[in-house]
Amino acid sequence: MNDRYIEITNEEIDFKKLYNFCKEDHLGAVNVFFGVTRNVNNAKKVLYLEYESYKNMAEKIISKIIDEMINKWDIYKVAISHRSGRVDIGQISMVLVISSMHRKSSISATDYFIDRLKEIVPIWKKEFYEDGESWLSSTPG
Amino acid sequence: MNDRYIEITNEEIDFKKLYNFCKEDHLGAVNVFFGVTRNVNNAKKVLYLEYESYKNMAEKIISKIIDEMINKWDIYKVAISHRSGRVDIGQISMVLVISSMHRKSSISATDYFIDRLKEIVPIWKKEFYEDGESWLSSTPG
Amino acid sequence: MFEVKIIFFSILREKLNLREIFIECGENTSIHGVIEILMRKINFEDYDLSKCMIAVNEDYVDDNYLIKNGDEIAIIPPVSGGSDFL
Amino acid sequence: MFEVKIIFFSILREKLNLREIFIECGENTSIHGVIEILMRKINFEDYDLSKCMIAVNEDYVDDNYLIKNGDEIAIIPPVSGGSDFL
Repeated sequence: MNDRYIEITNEEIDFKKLYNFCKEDHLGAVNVFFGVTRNVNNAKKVLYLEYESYKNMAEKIISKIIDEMINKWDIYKVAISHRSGRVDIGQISMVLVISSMHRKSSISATDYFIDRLKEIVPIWKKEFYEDGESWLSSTPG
Repeated sequence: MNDRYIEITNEEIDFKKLYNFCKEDHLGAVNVFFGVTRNVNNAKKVLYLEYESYKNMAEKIISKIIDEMINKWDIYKVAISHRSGRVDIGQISMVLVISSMHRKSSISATDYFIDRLKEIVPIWKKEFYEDGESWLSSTPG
Repeated sequence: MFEVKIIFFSILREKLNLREIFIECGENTSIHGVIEILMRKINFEDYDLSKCMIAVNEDYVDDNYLIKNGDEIAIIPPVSGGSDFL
Repeated sequence: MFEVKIIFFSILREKLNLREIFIECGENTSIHGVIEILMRKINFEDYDLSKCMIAVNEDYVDDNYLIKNGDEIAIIPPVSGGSDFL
């Protein structure tokens, strides 16, 4: 499928590669969402975090979500990269790029993707604090 | 005001500068919208385009729109760069970066900004075709 | 009487081949009045000025705004920033 | 009778100190049946398995799915990708 690029990676995310994958000369809109590792969560100082994933399944489920998006909106290409392993504070943990003719579709689809990511994509986050660590559970929001 | 960066520029837009302005270690979400020059509009082949702006006023009105956004959503920083002068096909004509704790606010505010941009910011686009040229008027959508 | 500067942009600037002009007007002239003076001075052909917004000193004003000495009046045709991505 | 592999992730993997196990089960065993076998074999302490989703061969299935020889069953605790940005 030439309309999507999906990766779960241990390396720093290469935004430019994702952008270039999605950009086409007949498209006017490219929306990019960056998820960034925060230094605080629930009023606790976070030192770094680790993502664990069920890699093959995560990629497969992300592809299904993209199918859902393409059914709902007139979007053109989607590129998504999500980190696994250790991610330091301020580093990018996820990049989602969606291109479309009209900006409403790529913006709405971005929102939808993240909702679905938090529901069904088998990726888990563990936060490390000065005094311990904990597995997170997606909270509604 | 340290919460916003606004420019109308004749130079290529420096995305990294805008991203770095908005990113903070306590924020989890950065949404970026790229407007890209399309090679076709209304079924006509576009060779390149030119933006004209009432520069000082455009920057002032953009700042007012950002005030509106900050009143409506819990967003943290906003950086916007819009091209003026000639822009070639496939080049970036606008970049809007919004950072927030939660992604819903930066995504909604992105959509809102573009609606308002197309209503009241004094920037005009002229398209150049093989057989002529024409000033555009924002169409609803 | 005083002089105010009026500036034109984009399609109007090109159509009129005019970037700015100065017109004279009296105290208590409204934007509405300025537009009337302008239409007597300049041939706008088929261009419908009523679809333009008016800004004074870089802020939008309505037709009742009373101009003051030194005001910079801009005629703002329908804008089209962002029309690449609708 | 055949063997199926069951894999664990994140909080469960750490709690059980177990990445995967193999269990034996008969023809026509449902996911529901597999979970019952699992709970007899393993002490999940206070962990409430019912909040997990179940995947077979990398697709979510419901409790009535009948497992086949060679199936890879994954126990999926509530996911938390994207919880950085809520």
